[in-house]
Amino acid sequence: MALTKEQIAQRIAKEVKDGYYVNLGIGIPTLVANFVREDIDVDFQSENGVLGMGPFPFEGEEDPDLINAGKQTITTLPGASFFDSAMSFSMIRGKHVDLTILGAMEVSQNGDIANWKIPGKMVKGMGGAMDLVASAENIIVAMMHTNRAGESKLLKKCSLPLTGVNCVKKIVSNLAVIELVDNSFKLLERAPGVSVDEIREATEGNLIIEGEIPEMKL
Amino acid sequence: MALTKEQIAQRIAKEVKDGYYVNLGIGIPTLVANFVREDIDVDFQSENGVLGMGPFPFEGEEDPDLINAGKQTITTLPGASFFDSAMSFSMIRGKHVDLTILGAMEVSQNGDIANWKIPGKMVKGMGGAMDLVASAENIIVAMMHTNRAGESKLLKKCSLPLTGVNCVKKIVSNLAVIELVDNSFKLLERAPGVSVDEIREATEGNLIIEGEIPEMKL
Amino acid sequence: MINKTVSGVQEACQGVKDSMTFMLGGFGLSGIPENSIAELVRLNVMDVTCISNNAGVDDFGLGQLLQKRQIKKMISSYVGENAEFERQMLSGELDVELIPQGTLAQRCQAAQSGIPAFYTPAGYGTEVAEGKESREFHGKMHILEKAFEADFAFVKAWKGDAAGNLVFKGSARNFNPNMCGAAKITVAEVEELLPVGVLDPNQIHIPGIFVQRIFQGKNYEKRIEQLTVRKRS
Amino acid sequence: MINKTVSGVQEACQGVKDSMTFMLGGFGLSGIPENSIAELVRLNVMDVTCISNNAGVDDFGLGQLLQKRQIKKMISSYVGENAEFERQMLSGELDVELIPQGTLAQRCQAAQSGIPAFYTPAGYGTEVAEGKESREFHGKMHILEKAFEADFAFVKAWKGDAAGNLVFKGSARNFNPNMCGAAKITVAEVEELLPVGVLDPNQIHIPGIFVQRIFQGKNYEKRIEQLTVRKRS
Repeated sequence: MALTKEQIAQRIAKEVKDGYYVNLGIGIPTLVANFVREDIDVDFQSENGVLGMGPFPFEGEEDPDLINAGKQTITTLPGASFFDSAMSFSMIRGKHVDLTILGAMEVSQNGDIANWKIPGKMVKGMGGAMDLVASAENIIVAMMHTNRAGESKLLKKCSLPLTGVNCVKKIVSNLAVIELVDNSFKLLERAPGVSVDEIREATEGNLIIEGEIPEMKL
Repeated sequence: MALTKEQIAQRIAKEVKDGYYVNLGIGIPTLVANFVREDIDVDFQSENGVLGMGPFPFEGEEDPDLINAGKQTITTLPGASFFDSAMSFSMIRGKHVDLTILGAMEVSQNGDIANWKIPGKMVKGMGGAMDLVASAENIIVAMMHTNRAGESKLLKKCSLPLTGVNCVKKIVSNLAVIELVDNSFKLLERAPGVSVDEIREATEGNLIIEGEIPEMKL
Repeated sequence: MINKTVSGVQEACQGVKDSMTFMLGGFGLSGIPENSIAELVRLNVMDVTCISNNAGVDDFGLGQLLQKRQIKKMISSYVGENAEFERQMLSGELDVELIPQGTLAQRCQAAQSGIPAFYTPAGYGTEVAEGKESREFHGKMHILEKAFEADFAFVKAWKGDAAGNLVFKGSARNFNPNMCGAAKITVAEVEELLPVGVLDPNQIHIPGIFVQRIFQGKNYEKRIEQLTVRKRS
Repeated sequence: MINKTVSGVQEACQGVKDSMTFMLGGFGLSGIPENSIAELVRLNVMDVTCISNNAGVDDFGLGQLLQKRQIKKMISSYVGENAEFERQMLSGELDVELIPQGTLAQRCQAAQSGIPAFYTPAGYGTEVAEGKESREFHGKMHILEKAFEADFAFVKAWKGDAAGNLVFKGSARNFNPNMCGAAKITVAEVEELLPVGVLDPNQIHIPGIFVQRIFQGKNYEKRIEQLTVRKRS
């Protein structure tokens, strides 16, 4: 069965390693924090100027001066720090953040990503995404494998305006874990109960399938 | 009589206006702070990261963590702030400092200045001087009109490696106050008892003398 | 000590005119200069260009200027929370330049610092790079971005003093420090205007040299956009 | 919270090798990483390049490495207080690149920030501009300067915690914050290593993400170069 959004987040959480500084995008990526192992040390960076984000505040303890990049009220953990936007992007462009997890509307087989604009229709802006994808050495995309019409979002070439080129390293979708290599999507894992054929069907770009493809462990 | 170093500083202090942020170079410029009128508000910036410098500390109250750009122990005044070197030069390059006062080995009639190197002999470095002269809109040079051999230091063209081009606006020497205009040194004031001829004699570059030249008031 | 205090928001906004370019601090509704924005609405300055990470919500923050059609052009990184904004943009009434958030911050910082231009990898290969120079450094492509030019910067700090020194709180800091000194005139409104000498010189985020006018702000609403809480277990 | 604490200067300097490039904080002798410098002397690493605003005095600070001829090249803005330095430079034993102080700070900052290059007016028309691209912005000439590349940055802070967060004091701050995260590995020595959570998150000058190793420094001498005092009247 295809993964829920929570399960996508849960699977991505396994990619978060001890000692990582992690930037989480809005949407599914935000949920990743809930599933990271408790026995490792991980710091979450928010590009609006917070390092060491903690959980949401208890009711009545919310502070309008303390939000994350999704404008949600948050708390901080001991060892946290606040800083201005220029310094925040020094962390990002300067490759001090170890892992970036973000959503996508489309990804192409060469690692291009589109997630900020649908011409003439939806124009929310790129926020920090262009800085993140241009700078991060380690980018994981959390996304649905297909759109509501059932069309693949893993393409030979993106149709929407790009956010960054040649930058995505890994995708965790509701159907599969995929690595980007050799200008192709390489299938690493299947969602529990999802067949290789279903994934092939849902992937427009070139899909590499080598040997037995294991089911994900959540 | 030619001015003493203290008197040069005293004359320059008259150029310091209410509301100015001022950067003082090492040597004579440092002395300027002692002569600024007490009824105006002036803040001294030191490029090693201090705004709001005060007088030297009382004996026994010196702090090795609190020095000026000449490495002298200092104090700060109420409203002072400390900052890093990059921010310090943001103030300087960003034209937030209103007046820069510094020394020179040579100045040429087009406003070039040389004050950091004598090839093969003296190489101390430019420190912050190149940033200051390239950025400041208002630069006053404090200098001796001639060197120890009696040769002019106000030249048609500098012989020493330059610190900056086309940047000096005014010179206060031991002999005169001079403005740089029309690729020339324009004589504004004479040191008390110093004749126009003496100044002409001591100036290699093109000297403009218009009308009666008043004596400086100190 | 040079005194930057003005009597209030009206004196602070003197000189504001139609067709000017403004920088406004804040991320979402956090750390926005509420008093200055209200005054810009009251003054009814028209055809202004606003450099601000976001555009407020429909009825708060820059949304108030949008409602009155005072804004000719927005330079922002994310405008997703404002339906009126999206409508004006898609209909062509509003000119919008969307740029990467880090580039926005750095173009402010560059203006503050007298750095006319710098290279960044953000946006290479995208619409953002169109018409801009690109260049390879260390095997990676970068684009040349230029410092902003603006007439006024409006920022909001937590604490300040008459010297113009500023201290920010939490994530309300965001773009505010980067915009100080990045425009011809910087106006700072503060929640608490303290006597000079109270702030620790080691702990000042923005030295007063970057600020031309400072005043004690009033009636902060500090609206929360996305209230997210957890239950006590 | 990611723990950056190491046992002391020896562990902090692990991986230091001959021919590496180091950044060292400090202005004159103020805010220099005394413990790390002493360890570099003890380790006797040779042929190193040092990026540091000054070169210490004859027998203190970087002067100690100069005395032992460990330094192949210095990149500094001002070296006037060190006779041995001047001798080695004029005799050609030491390679010296003198650059404007603001450019030095900004090249550190650029390295920290992932900005590969930027334009500055400093040095245009001088020796410093030789071999560099120049370009006009707003009617004024600027030169293109590049981010530094270094193996280690050694910095000294006043207070710090296990997360690597740093707070500096007075003018001992200087280049130290700009060098954090500007090299492959940043080593911070602090006068006071505090438990995590003690430092106010609003008042941290350098967040721990820019620091790889932190340790409690020992026996700070904090030598004063120019003791200037006034008499009590």
